[in-house]
Parts: sequence; structure tokens; C-alpha cells
Amino acid sequence: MKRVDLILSERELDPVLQAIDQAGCSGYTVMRHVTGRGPRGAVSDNMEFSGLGANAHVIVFCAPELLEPLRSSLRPLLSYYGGVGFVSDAEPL
Amino acid sequence: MKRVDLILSERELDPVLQAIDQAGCSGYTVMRHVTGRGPRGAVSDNMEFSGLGANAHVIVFCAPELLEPLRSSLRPLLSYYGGVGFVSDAEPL
Amino acid sequence: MKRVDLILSERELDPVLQAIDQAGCSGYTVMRHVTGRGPRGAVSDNMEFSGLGANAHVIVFCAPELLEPLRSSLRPLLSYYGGVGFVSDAEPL
Amino acid sequence: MANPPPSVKLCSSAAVDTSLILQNLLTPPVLFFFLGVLAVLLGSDLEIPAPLPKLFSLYLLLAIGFKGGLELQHSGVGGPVLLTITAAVLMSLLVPVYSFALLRWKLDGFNAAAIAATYGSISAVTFITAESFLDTLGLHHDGFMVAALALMESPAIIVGLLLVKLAGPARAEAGQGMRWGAVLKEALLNGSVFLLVGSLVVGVLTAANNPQGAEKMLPFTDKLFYGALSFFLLDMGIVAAQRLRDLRQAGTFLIAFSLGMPLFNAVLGSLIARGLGLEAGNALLFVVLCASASYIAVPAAMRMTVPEANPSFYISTALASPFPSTSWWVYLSTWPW
Amino acid sequence: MANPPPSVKLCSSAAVDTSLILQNLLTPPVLFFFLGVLAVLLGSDLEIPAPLPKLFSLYLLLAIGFKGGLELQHSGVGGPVLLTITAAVLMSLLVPVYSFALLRWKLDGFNAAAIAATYGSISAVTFITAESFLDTLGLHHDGFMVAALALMESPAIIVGLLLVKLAGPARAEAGQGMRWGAVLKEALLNGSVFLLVGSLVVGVLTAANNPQGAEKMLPFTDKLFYGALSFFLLDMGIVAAQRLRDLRQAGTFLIAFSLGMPLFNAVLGSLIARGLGLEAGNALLFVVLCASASYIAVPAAMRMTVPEANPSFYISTALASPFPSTSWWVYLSTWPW
Amino acid sequence: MANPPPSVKLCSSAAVDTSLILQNLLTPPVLFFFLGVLAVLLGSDLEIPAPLPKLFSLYLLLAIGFKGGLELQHSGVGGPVLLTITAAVLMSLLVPVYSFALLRWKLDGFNAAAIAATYGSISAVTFITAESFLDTLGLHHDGFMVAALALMESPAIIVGLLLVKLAGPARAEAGQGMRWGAVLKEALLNGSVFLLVGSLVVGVLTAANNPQGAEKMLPFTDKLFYGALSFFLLDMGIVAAQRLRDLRQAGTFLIAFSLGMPLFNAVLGSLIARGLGLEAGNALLFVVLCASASYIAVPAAMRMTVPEANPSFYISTALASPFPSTSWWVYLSTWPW
Ligand SMILES: Nc1ncnc2c1ncn2[C@@H]1O[C@H](COP(=O)(O)O)[C@@H](O)[C@H]1O
Ligand SMILES: Nc1ncnc2c1ncn2[C@@H]1O[C@H](COP(=O)(O)O)[C@@H](O)[C@H]1O
Ligand SMILES: Nc1ncnc2c1ncn2[C@@H]1O[C@H](COP(=O)(O)O)[C@@H](O)[C@H]1O
Ligand code: NA
Ligand code: NA
Ligand code: NA
Repeated sequence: MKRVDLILSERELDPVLQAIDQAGCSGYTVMRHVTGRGPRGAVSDNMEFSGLGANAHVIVFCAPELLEPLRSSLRPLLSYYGGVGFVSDAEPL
Repeated sequence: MKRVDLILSERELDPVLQAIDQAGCSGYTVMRHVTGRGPRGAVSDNMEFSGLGANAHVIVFCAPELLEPLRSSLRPLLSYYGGVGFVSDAEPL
Repeated sequence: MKRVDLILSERELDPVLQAIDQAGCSGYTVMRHVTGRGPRGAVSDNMEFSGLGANAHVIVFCAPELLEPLRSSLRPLLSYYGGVGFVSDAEPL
Repeated sequence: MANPPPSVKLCSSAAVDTSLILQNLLTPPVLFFFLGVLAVLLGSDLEIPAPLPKLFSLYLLLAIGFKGGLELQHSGVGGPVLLTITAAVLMSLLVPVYSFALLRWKLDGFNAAAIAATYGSISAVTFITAESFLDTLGLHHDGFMVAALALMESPAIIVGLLLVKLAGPARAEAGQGMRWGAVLKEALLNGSVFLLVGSLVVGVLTAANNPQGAEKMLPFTDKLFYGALSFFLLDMGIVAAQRLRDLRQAGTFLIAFSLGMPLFNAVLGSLIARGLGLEAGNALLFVVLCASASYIAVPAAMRMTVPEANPSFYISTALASPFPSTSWWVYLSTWPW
Repeated sequence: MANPPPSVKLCSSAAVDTSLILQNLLTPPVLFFFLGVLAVLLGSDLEIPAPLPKLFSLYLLLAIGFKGGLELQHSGVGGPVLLTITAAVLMSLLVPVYSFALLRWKLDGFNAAAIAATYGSISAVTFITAESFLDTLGLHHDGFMVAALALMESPAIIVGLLLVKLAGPARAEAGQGMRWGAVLKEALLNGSVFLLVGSLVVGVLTAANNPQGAEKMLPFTDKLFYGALSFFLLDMGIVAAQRLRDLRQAGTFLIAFSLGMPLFNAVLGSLIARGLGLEAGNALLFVVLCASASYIAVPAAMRMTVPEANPSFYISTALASPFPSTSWWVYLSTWPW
Repeated sequence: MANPPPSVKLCSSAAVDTSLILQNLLTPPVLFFFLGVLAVLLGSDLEIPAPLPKLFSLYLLLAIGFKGGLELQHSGVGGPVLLTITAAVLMSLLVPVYSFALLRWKLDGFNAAAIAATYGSISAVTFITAESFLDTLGLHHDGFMVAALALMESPAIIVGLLLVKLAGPARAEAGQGMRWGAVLKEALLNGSVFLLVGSLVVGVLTAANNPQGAEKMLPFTDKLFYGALSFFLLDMGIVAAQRLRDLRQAGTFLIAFSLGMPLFNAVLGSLIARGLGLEAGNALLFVVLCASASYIAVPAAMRMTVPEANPSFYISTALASPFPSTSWWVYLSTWPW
């Protein structure tokens, strides 16, 4: 199995979760109100009241063969709106 | 060292943390107010006010030999109440 | 690429993030309001109102050669104030 | 406590003026609820992030309990009080039984029991909205109705669990051991139940010993109440609309059940209220207690003790329950009591 | 609604007493704002953690909308009302156009359009602070100004997006398809805009049908307002000071813009207000609408629809906008209107 | 400001009626505190999730500071005011010194210093509860006592750190460099201290320049206060009960210390109050300042500057401090002052 970690703006969460569903993954986990810094600058939650949102951290455990469809739908989103995605190995407990 | 990621309902957090303690792990980390989707449907935090809770994400760094006791106490909980558990490799910084 | 997970008290977040910046990492992600248990006892968020804070979980994706500088600046902080750091492998999506 | 005459606007005669009723329904709490529904239907990103709704639900439970306690202390626990409370508790035991029988027709034992339990219990929010509606109408109602409210959650949870044990399918092994302790804990010590009952007791003690303290609580528990309720109902509207989809997916049987059962319970409740000789305001609240279903304490208890049941079934049917019961209630409120 | 005479303290004569103005500025909301700024400058760890500020921003939008709705229902939509609202909407269309033209001198199309849109829109918080300032001065102002406020967000967002489309650089492929639906959704259904407009409608409906319900909302929406505003401004002070660094990094051109443009818009706004024959209180609010820039609804919309722009530019310039506009406003408030 | 006669109920004579005292203690804030304790002891899942308690603690600090500032401006800084404040600050310097000496008997220097510092400082929540208790009794007290409260946190922190430096063990290398800057920052700019002092200043400025603005703050800072305090104490009850276990694990020495030291400080404080000639209400507040220990600002400062100490020690002893000091305080409040 593979573990995919995605970190991106909360504002783009909906299309990303849709892409995960469409790739055929059996599930995902979302942590919101995440902050950070990346190539496009720092993201804080101090403007959260404005609806601007902070980042979200999405974890997906999926079969290796689903990586390719995930990659092809997520990469354009991440490169247009910002955010990072990483893959590592994981085995069911 | 091994890294164990558990994602399950906040309502079952207490027995899970007890099981981790009893397996002899030196610690754990808990993130609450986590949402997601899995085989049993979507979990949101929009009913949090009701005490229903959302999911929790638990991380345990432990020695490989503790995996077996962890597995045997956690698997029944996860399969009865729902939730997922994954293991990967990690080295101390 | 490497993935570094740091878990430490929110109160020491600032120097840790500075160390990450100074090591030359391209970014980091922070989850606050995290609880847990470690060798120094349990950390809950029930005294958050006092400014005491809970834990923070920091994730850094970085090139392997940055591990050494990270390690040398973070280890003293973690051993003095408490907290854990682990490294695993990760590939960009 | 003086019993003000029911508003002429409302109960004047058989010539019920429906537009008048509609006007009475256009109160801020109801309007904000529908504003929340509209936000979801139109696709707005309006959101009241967790844990802010929890702040309001804790506040409402504390305030309703405290105010009920103050009034209970003043009214005492005379004959009609005990009788009414007993009838309410009996309904919370009875409703799940026949609901279960009906639900088993199409659902497995776990889901049937969980849904049945929510209908035995009550919706504190609907009760509160009805109370503030009565206030607008000038219809008197008593503090002991809050005691009835507080005492209906636990029995419904226990009956729900008994139904699983007695009439449900055999269960998997996992949690068998810790079951009964957990059940009673969920039934009696569930955070929402505990806060409601505890605030009631605090209210009684304060009214008895410290009238000045009671007075100083009022700006918080009383003056603010209506506005805070409106704010919370904005969130409830959002949640209810988001869960509507769940109800649709649950199929026509559950939709019919969630429309028909509250109506049936409302009619039964209004007959009992008449039998008990309750005055208009209390009778209407009794109808709400019988007809509404719990989406606060009971779902949390069921999630823990009947994990085999699908939460989206019992939550979405409970969220739908106010609508049919309200229509009956509004119809009733035009009676010459 | 009676029109109280403007406070003598303020508008007495040409002999403006600056110390008097300063004294009038030492109100709790303003002082708490600067307390927040000071906390950051001194390095205090004072923090109002998310989502608590959201609670206050939701509350303020709901309360300002509801109160505006009540007053709008009473004042009706007579000639000057429509005229003023139309002028405000026109300004929200016009301001972004000339702001964009100016900004393009130094910035790319994406950033220029995003900043331009925030200046077309308004800062609800500045508006609210101005209103409560007017109350302290005893200067009358009308509920329909809130309607103008509510109607200025959406057009500014749409113009901003049109500027990107028409005058901006060619865009990358990624999100091209879903663009226009998303734009209109952000412009009209953005959570903040929706709550403000919705509460306004709830206020109008309540005032028309349920005056008693309106009364019962007041302790929440009215009595609490000033204190809640002070609390929220404490957070705004913290945020503004934290973002000050962003503004400094943005360079002298943007700093000059964020000081000069609000001032220009304020002067233009005061001329229009005079042309429309608005009375003192309304005129001053009109100046705020023209001069301030949005840091609630519009940045959220821009983040979504113009991801190419740098949020720290449009947020920090918008946060700076109250200062120059306020100085003009304070100057104006000493006029013999 | 008139000085109302102490309630007859309370101070009538030597024939102290204990049931009367008990009745006076059955106030909503105290009852909700024990409701929270009970929730934990019975195993209820009642919870007030973070950051909601922070909302209430920020509110209480802001409100107590603001109200104190208003009163301070009215009362002025006359002789007795400065004398009382000076005595309070001296106590906050002295208490840690002899506490440290005593604690070193069984504890290492880090833990001894951290606990000593919390006892030099004060518990704002206990102070506030005492104030609202005095209001119920009709005992007058002055706004300058809040100034004393505000000025006791920083010195206690600094003495605590000095004790570590001078009398503690040699420290590890890690943070040595940044120490003194961090210490002063924690002592003077700790969020809670800053908000309390800042709100006090805002209150003074508002009372001096803007009485109308002060008036408009009152529904938020004054009317709501008692209810918000009750709500917050519900959470404090939960937290205190959860930390009780920590105290038990800390062993009999620390338990004895956390019961005996506040009592000793209370007795000392009441003697000083008598020496200063303080009237009943102020004297009782002075006792609270001396006897209570800080579980807001100081633990946060110690966590940062003395990480070698075990937080569960200084937090749990500080949480226990209100009980012995309260008993002395209640005893005192029956004196014929
Ligand atoms: N190297 C990194 N390690 C961990 N998180 C990162 C990294 N780079 C970016 N992020 C996260 O991704 C978010 C969006 O990044 P970006 O839009 O690329 O600046 C940041 O706010 C961080 O939370
Ligand atoms: N494949 C997956 N990847 C990541 N998280 C998952 C996955 N499957 C389930 N989860 C998480 O586990 C929770 C419980 O899953 P379940 O009860 O099995 O439906 C879900 O709400 C998700 O947060
Ligand atoms: N073995 C572990 N696995 C996961 N998290 C840990 C572990 N040990 C410590 N932690 C986290 O690190 C925090 C600080 O640990 P410490 O100060 O070493 O007691 C704890 O509160 C936990 O959140
Ligand atoms: Na019912
Ligand atoms: Na504008
Ligand atoms: Na003290």
C-alpha cells in the first residue's frame, strides 16, 4: 500500500477530494486549520474569520496502482493553486 | 523504529490509547477534529456540537517488536467500530 | 526526499520553525492543538486558555542533505524542552 | 406566576386566519434556520466552524436548565407536575417500542433500535424554539416542562439498547464485555444530559438560597437567549440541509417514517395532554416532547453503543422530525383550548 | 425616527478643537484595536486563536444586517434611498477600474485586478466602527446605508474578475473550465456576503411581521454590539500589525497606493455625498464605503478565483486602507454640514 | 462612590450562622464549578472543547481590566491606593522567597522555584469570584484592587526566575543565551498579563475622555459578566478535577503545601490588610491576592523559562490553592470589620 500526503489551501479542498474519490480510493482523512510555509509564502490562520481559510492536510492510503490516476488529476491542481504532495510506503496494521 | 498511524472515531479514543499504553509504547500523539471518508461513509465535524465527535488521528512511534501486541489489541477495535491503521518505517532524527 | 515529523510543545514552535528556515528547507507544515503522551508525561489541551498551549506537529519535506543541519539545530531544542523527531522516506507525487 | 390570557390574535375562534399563523412563524429563530438551509441549497460557503456550534449548544442547555430550575423551585412539585413528568417518561419508553416494531419491517435490528431510541427522546432545540414561540404568543407555560425534557433522554437510550439486546441480531464478540456499564454511562452521564439536569439542579438551588445570584444570571441566561438561539438555528439549518441528502439516500421507507411517526406521536401526545388537563402552553410543549426526536444526546450514545447501526440513518431522520410535528403543533395552537 | 441634532461638541463652528476630536477617537473599539497593534509590536504572545475571531465576524455581520433590515423596513425604499444605493454600487464598479489602471503601472494584471477589487468593495468593520462612532456623537444615520454596504461586495468581485479576463495576461490551463460559475458563486454566495444580505432580509421580514420578535433580538444584536466590536477589533489590531511586515515588503509603490487611493476615494465620496444631498451621518458613512477596502469577502473570493495574485499584497493594502480614509473622515466630521 | 453598609445577614454579630454562610456560597458560579468537578468524578463525557475556554478567559481578563480601569479613574490614585498596591507587589516578591525555602526541603531547585512563583502571583478567577461574591453580599470594594491584581503577576515571575539562577542547580547549555530576554518578555508581555493591564489602561482612558463609550461597553463587560464567569467556572471545575490526580501523584508533601501555604498567606494577608486599615471588601480581596496562586499567566511563563520543572506539579498545586484560602476568607467575612 501507499500513503499520499497532500497539503494545500482549504479553499481548494473540494476539487481535491473529488479527484481522490474519482481515482477510486477507498477513503481519505482531512485535517484542517493547518498552517505552514512554502515557495508561495507563509499561510497563517489569523485571517480565518474572513473565509480565506488556512491549509488542509489530506492523507490517503491506497493501492499503488491508484497513484497514477491520482497524480494526473492532482498535479495540475497543486501546480496551479499551490500546495505539495508526497508519497511513501505503508502497510496495514 | 516503526510509525503507526491510526484514524478512528473520537468516541473510541479512550480504549485505543489504553491499548497503546498497555502494549508498552513510550508515547503517542493525538490530533482530534479530523474528518474523512471511509468504507463506512463520510465523517464530518458538523454534528460536533452533539457530542458525536469527528475522527481522531493517532501517531505512535515504537520499536518493531511492539507492533504485534498493538496489532492484536487494536484490530478488533478497528474492525468493530471502524477506522484504519497503517505502519511505516521511521528513524529518530 | 525525506520527511521529518516533529512533535513538541507549541510554546517552542518559534525557535523550531526558525531552525527549519535556517537549515534551508523550502517549507514546513504545522498542526497545532495536538495532544499526547511522552516520557515527560501527558500533554492535554485543557489548560489551553492559560496560554500554556498543547503540542504542535510539524512536517518538513526536504532533501536528504538538509537532514544533518536540521538534526544539529533541532536535537538540543528537543532534548532540552522535550518532544520527538522522526525521519522517513517520501517521494514527490 | 400569573397566567396571561392566550393571545387573541391566535385563539380567537374557529375562523383561523392562516396568514396570521404564517406571520407568527416569521420569527428570527425560524428565519435564520431557513437562511442556513438556503445557504446550503444555493451552494454558499457560509460555515460556522467547529467548535463554535458547541458553544451555543452548551449555552442553550445550560440556560434552559437553569431557567427551568428557577421556575421549578417556584412552582414546586405538586400533583399535576409529577403526573405530567411521569406521562412524559412513559412516552419516552413506549415510543421506541412501537417505532422499533414498525422499523423492523424494513430495517435490521441495529438500525431499527437506534432510530427508535432517537424518537423516544426529544429535540431540546425544537422544545426551546417552541418555548420562545409561546412567549411571543403570550401563552403561559411552566418550568416543570423542562424537567420532563431532561428526564426523557436517558430512558429512551436504555430502551434502545434493550431492544438491541432482546430483539436484535446476535452481535460480534469485540465489545461485548464492557457493554452494560457503557450503556448506563451513556444514558445517564452523556455530556448533554448531564449539563441539562445539572443546570436544572443549580437553578433550583440558586432560586432557593440565592435569589440575588439568580437575578445576576438573567442577562446571560435570559436576555441573550433569543439571539443565541437564532444564531444556533442558523447552524442547524446548515447541518439539516447538508444531511438532507443522507435522508434521500435512505430511501422512501425512512422518509415516510420520518414524516409519519412524528405526526402520529404528536396526535397521541395532544390526546394525552388533553387527558392530563394541561393548559394550552404546557400541552403544546408536551406535543413537542412526544413528537420530536433527539439529534444531540441520543445519536452520540448510539454511535458508541450500537456501532453496527448507520449514523446517517438515525441522524437524518431525527433532523427531519421537527417539520411534521411542527405542522401539527401549529395546527393545534389555533384551537380554542 | 427622530433626527437628533448633531452634537454641539463636534460641529459647532469653524474653530475646530483638535483635542476634542482626539478625545472622541479614544473610544473603546479604537483603543482595543491599538492595544492589539501594541501587543504585536512589543512581542507579546497575546493571541485570539481561530476560530474565535470567526465567531465575532459572523456575529457582527448578522447583527449589522439584522439591525439594518429593521431600520430599512421602517424607513422604506424612498427616492433618496434608491439613489444613494445606486451611487454606492456605481462607485464599487468604478473604483476598481481606475485603481486597476493605476496599479498596472507597476504590477502584473493578476495582482492589479485583485487589489483593485478589494478597493471597490468595503470594509464592514470600518463601517461598523464609524456607525458606533456616529452614535457616540449623536449624529443620525439611516439603516439603508447597510443595504448599500451589502450591495457593494459582489459588483467589486465581478469587476475584478472581468479585469483579469479582459486586461490580464493569458492564463494557465488548469481551472479554465470551471471559472465563470465559480466567479459568480464567489461574488454572490460568498459566506460573508450571504450572511450580511440574508440577515438584512430577516430583519426586514421580522420588522414587518413580528415586532415582538425584533424586540427580543435586541439584547443580542444591539446591547452586546459595542463590546463585541471592541473584542473583535482587538484581534483586528493583532492581525493588522502582523501583516504590516507584508506591506513593508510590498514596496513603496504599494504603500503609497494604500495611503493615497483611500484618501482619493474619500474625497470623491464626500463630493458625491454632497451632490446627493445626504445628511451628515449618512454622508460620512458613504465616505467610508467609498474609501475603505474589503479584507473579508473579497480576499476570500480572490484567493479562489485569481490564485495567480499574491494574497499578501491585496490583504495588507486592504488592511491599511482604514487609516487614510479615517483621517479624511475625521476631518470631514468637523464640517458644519 | 457610596459605600453601602455591609449586609446585615453577614456581619451582624459573633453569633455566626454557618447555614447562612453556606447559603451565600450556593451562588451560580460556585455551583457550576462543582457541577464540573462532579462531571469528571462521575465519568461524564461533558467537555468544553478548546479554544472555547480561551474565549471566556480572554473575556474575563478584558472585562475585569476594563471595569477596574473605569473605577480607578474615578477613585484616583490617592494615598491608600498606592500603599495597598505597593503592599500587594511586596507580597508577590516575598511569598515566592519563603515558599521556595520551604519547598527546597523536598524538591529540586527547578520545581521549587516554579511552584514558588505561582504562589507569589494570583488567581484572577478566584479574585473575580470573590468580587462577585462581595457584590452579592453588598460589601463595597474598590477598582484599584484590580490594579494590584494586574501588578502582581510580573514580579512573581521574575523572582521565580531569579531563584532558579541564584539558588537552583547548574543548567544544561541549550537555551542559556536567550534566557534573560525571554524572562522579561514572559514576565511583562505574557498574553494574559498584557490583556489585563492593557484593558485597565483602556478603561482609564475611556472613563477620562469618553463616558458615553464606557456606558456602551457595560452590557458586554458588566451585565454578561456573572453568567460568563459561571460558564468558565464549569470548565475550571472540569479541569481542576482532571488535575486532581496529578496532585495525588505529587505526594503528601505537595498536598500539604498546597493546603497549608495558601492558608498561611491568607492569615498573613489579613493581618497586613488590617495594618493598612483596608475596609472589609478590599481587605477580603487583599487576602485572595495573597493566598491564591496563578494558574494562568505564571504556568505559561514557567513552562517556557524553566522547562526542567514538572508542569503537573505547579499547575495542580496552583489549582488547589483556592480551597484553603477560600475557607479562611469565608471565615473572615463573618468578622465585624
Ligand atoms: N517542503 C515542505 N514541507 C512541508 N510542507 C510544505 C512544504 N512546502 C510547502 N508546504 C506546505 O504546503 C503549503 C502550500 O505551499 P505553496 O503553495 O507551495 O507555497 C504551505 O503553506 C505548507 O503548509
Ligand atoms: N483509505 C483511507 N485513507 C485515509 N483515511 C481513511 C481511509 N479509509 C478510512 N479512512 C479514515 O478512517 C475513518 C473511518 O473509516 P471507516 O470507519 O472504516 O469508514 C474515515 O472517516 C477516514 O477518516
Ligand atoms: N513514542 C511516541 N510516539 C508518538 N508521539 C510521541 C512519542 N513520544 C512523545 N511523543 C509526543 O511528543 C510530545 C512531547 O514528548 P516528551 O516531551 O518527550 O514527553 C508528547 O506529548 C507526544 O505528543
Ligand atoms: Na419524542
Ligand atoms: Na471602497
Ligand atoms: Na499569591
